[in-house]
Amino acid sequence: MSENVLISARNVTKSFKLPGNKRHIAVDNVSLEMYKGETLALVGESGCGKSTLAKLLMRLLDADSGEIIFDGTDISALSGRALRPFRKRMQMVFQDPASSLDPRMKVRDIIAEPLEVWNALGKKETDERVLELLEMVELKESAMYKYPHQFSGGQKQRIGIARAIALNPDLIVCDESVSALDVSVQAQILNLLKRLKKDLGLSCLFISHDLSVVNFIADRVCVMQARKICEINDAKSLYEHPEREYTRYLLSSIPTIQVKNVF
Amino acid sequence: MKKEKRQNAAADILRACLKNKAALIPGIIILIVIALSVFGPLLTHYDETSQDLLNRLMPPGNGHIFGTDELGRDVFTRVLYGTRVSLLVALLPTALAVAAGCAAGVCAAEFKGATDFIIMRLADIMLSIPGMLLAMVVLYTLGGSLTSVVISLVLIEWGGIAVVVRTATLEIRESEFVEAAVSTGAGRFRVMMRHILPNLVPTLIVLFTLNIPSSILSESGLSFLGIGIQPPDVSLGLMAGSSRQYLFQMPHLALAPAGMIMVLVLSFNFLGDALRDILDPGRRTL
Amino acid sequence: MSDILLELKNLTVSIRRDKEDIPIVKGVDIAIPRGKIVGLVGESGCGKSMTAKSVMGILPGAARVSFGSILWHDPDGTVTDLTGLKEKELRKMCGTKIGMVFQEPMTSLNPMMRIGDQVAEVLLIHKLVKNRSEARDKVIQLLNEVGIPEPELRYRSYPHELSGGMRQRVMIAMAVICEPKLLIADEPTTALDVTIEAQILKLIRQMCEARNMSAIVITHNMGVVSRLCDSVYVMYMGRIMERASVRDLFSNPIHPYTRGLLSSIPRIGENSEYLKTIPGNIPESEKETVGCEFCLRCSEDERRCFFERPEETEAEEGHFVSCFTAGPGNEVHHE
Amino acid sequence: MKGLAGRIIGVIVVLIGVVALIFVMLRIIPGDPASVLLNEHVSQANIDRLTRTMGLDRSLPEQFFGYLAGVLHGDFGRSYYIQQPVSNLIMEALPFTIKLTLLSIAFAWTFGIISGVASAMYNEHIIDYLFRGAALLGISVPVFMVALLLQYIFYFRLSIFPLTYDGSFASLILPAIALGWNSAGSIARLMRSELMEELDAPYMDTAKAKGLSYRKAVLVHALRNAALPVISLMALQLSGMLSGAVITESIFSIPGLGKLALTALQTRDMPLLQGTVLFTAFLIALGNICADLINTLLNPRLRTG
Repeated sequence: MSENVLISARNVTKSFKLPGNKRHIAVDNVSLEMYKGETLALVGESGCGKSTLAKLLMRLLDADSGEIIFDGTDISALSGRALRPFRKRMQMVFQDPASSLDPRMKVRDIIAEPLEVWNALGKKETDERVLELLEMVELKESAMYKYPHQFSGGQKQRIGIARAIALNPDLIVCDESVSALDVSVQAQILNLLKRLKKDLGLSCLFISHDLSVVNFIADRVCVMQARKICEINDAKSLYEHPEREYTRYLLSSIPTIQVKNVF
Repeated sequence: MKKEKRQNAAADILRACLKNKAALIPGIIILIVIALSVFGPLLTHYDETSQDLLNRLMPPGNGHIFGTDELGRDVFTRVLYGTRVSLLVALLPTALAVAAGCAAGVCAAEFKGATDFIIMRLADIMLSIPGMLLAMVVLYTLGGSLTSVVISLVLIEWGGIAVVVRTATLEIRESEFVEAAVSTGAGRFRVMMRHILPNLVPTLIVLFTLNIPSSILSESGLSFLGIGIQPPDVSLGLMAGSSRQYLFQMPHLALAPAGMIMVLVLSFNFLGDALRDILDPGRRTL
Repeated sequence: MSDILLELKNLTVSIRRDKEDIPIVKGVDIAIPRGKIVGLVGESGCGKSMTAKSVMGILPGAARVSFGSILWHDPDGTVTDLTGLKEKELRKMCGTKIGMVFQEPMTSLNPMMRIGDQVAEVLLIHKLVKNRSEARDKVIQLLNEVGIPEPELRYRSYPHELSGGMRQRVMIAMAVICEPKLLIADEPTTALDVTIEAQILKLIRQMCEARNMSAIVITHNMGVVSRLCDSVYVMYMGRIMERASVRDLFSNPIHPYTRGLLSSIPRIGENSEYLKTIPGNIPESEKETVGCEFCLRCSEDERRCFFERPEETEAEEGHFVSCFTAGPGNEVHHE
Repeated sequence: MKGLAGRIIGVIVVLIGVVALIFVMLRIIPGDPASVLLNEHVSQANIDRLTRTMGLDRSLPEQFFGYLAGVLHGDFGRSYYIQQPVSNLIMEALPFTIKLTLLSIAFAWTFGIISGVASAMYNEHIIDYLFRGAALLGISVPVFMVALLLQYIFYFRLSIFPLTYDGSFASLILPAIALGWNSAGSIARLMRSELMEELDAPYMDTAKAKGLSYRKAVLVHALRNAALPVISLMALQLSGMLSGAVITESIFSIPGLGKLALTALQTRDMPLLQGTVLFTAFLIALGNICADLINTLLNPRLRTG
């Protein structure tokens, strides 16, 4: 089983300093395993620590204690240069498509940035790769030389996804990546993510507060409550037989469309 | 690639300025003033320092557009030459102060810790001395001259600029697109060159334009008091100061140079405001 | 006494931009029956918020009602057009007869004022109490009613000291303290977590029932409509596409947009490989279209939609649709 | 109030920095101060004697700590030129500067706030353009130009106010206006932009939905929120005012701190210049602490957080 584990957290704790020498614990002694090729969803209400946990896994934040193990290597102690090869293998899609794209860069440069960072390709090959990526996220070729503000929210998120898959990572982390989008656009992006995941064999850590969205995309679901993991299970079992009181409460709160529909 | 991108950004800003009347009009006025002061000698057949004691304190007219001063020098010519000094004082120390403030602010935000603490306390120290008095300390040590005025203006201004640049840098560093760049593996240097500096440019342009007026005003104040630029160098403030005693007989002697200062400062303030509106990323609609 | 409380007739709201009037709400007809909760759903930019704000006369700077009327029916039969009221009269109406709850409870409350004072202010403006202490008693009683624990203590709190859910309860208290006949709720739960959302929806429902108050609920969330509303209007690019009772709309959506929207929502207990989506993006073009606003993204293959705008037709009893495919002669079909 | 203690310590650190900075800057002068002070025909023995009495024969750090210790006891040294303790001279000059500054602050606040609020409330209306133009003019006019114009109009043409300071209240009015002019402009501009921002805030919709009229909503709700940054600016402006006071006091012959500093510079009186600059820095620090205090009192988020 363990060679199947892509990334895992062991007893990870993270706290932030507050003004006046107080500390706010954001993630409290959490352990979690994520398998290769699966989509694992982290769900919970705001402030439950799901985003912090994801950033800890990606080493965008440093944990106070505990270990992060990526593909058999403990990366929690690595820093700077030693960490870089792992950065290449994990990429992130952010919540707000508007603020996660540099407003002063053209789409071509945004998507090419990871390629340039890794000196992967020459200029011509980079352009070709960017075109290929644009096609994968269903954007037109003409998008290359435009600025982010010339796109709608959904299109910006596609650009963000193209950047994330540019280096063929093993893992992409989607931090509330569809929650800022309108329903009709959200559905398009969800479909795109699901398709890319299948085509590219990605593992995906999907963070969301929306249990219906999670139900659509996730293989396994991890419910977080108050900085800790409350319940973790296969999506199907979790939705049909929630074990914990809190999970049941969360599920019952979703404003579902109650009339049986006919499609 | 990089060069082409930067040119385009500059062209975008320029195009927006040309479309915006609030930026265009003061811009044109400033260009006219610059042209006047550069080509000044061609417009008048007087010399800025040659005295004509027979024709002292002449009223405007008779070949002297603004009349003559207490030593019979042509006031119009002297205003043109004084404007040169004002423009020099507007641009040079402000540019130096923006460069120094930008370097200090970015360093403070980037290195944090002790560097941040020291730079910011230094800025605090500068900011807690009134500009005029700080300049007087410099002038005490170095004596009144153009050079010492430039040095004091840089000292007065860099601190405030550093504080603004530091805040702006921290804000950009916190933004998601920088986080995105870091998560792709981009190093510190790349983040700085590709993301932080380009996004600082609008802030710097606005800081530059809005600090020019205070430079002009400070220089003119110092020279007015007779402790800034010294004769025989010409300065608008100096002219206003030395003709103060003739205020009631010949008000235009003091008011002509003062009016020129006002036109310059007003134009730069207008331009700065317009640029801030154009460049404000929040409202940016290029 | 008519059973309609508020009626929007051919309401058109335009924004002035670059010396041109761009319509964002295009001839909308909405009727709100007494004691009922009406939902107004649509995606961002469809004009649903503007519709609500035009009722309160709080449209943002460049926007204004350019056409149509907003009719208020008093129980005694008098009808007032709110668009024709003077600012002062409209303000009197707001607060006393119409209350409003906004999306973002943090910024919608004044951060510099104690929440109790903010609620009491409504009573004081409309001179419904004799003095401050009477206002205070009333406020505390109401804070208790909307489910704020220790209301005496909370009266003196500032907005930032409360949680999001509590703030929204304060907003609701503020909206209903003058016993208005109509509550306008603009995305009341969008900024809240699901569990809090469920509580707030329940509270709004209770408030409406207890006071025989009508409500317009503006939301993008079909689930909220389904939980809270009696009838629903679906809006797209400034126009009403479909209106029906909640039960009819969800059991038999007719307009291609409504159907597309509903199939875009992932649901629990229904595992399809991919979601059925509406192709394309919400167009940003501000040009007035000749045909149906939805024609570019529509799944139906109808040529005349591009040249002609469909009239609203009654597809079933009480179920109105603006689409050629839903005309009386057309078979309503689901794929 | 723990934050305040921290602030005060910070201010003290900065003030010590100011002492050090001024001390060093005044001593990197070419040539030694004693010989600069006395003229060239004085014997070396006299120079040496003066050097000793001024303590200039000691090493620079020694001099610095000696001076710092003196400053902490309120001793700023002796003036070379006027031959009196610097602290006495400052205390004599201080009341004049305080009177002048307070009066011009009152002027600047009144005009700045009124015109800022008016131009925000009547945005894009003719009133707005008028006030905005006036404010821009306010920050663009050199202090001395305002002063000279005021003298020309109100003394020479209209003979309403005296030309220079004669101890009377009336003679302070022109200088106060000249000095407050710039600040009034920048307060008006900031007031307007802050208020405009607040007018778009969602709570303004709430206020109107409650039934408040536009005017009341602005004055009751928005103004409260827009006030905080404006108060912070006012403290910053104290620095600008003390700068302007040098010019104003010189034009109107007011024997205040600015005039004292100018005299010190013109007579090359190092201890006096040093003392005056330090003292103004101290005044500014005091102003900043006051502004912080007011902000803390007014802002509920700072008060409880």
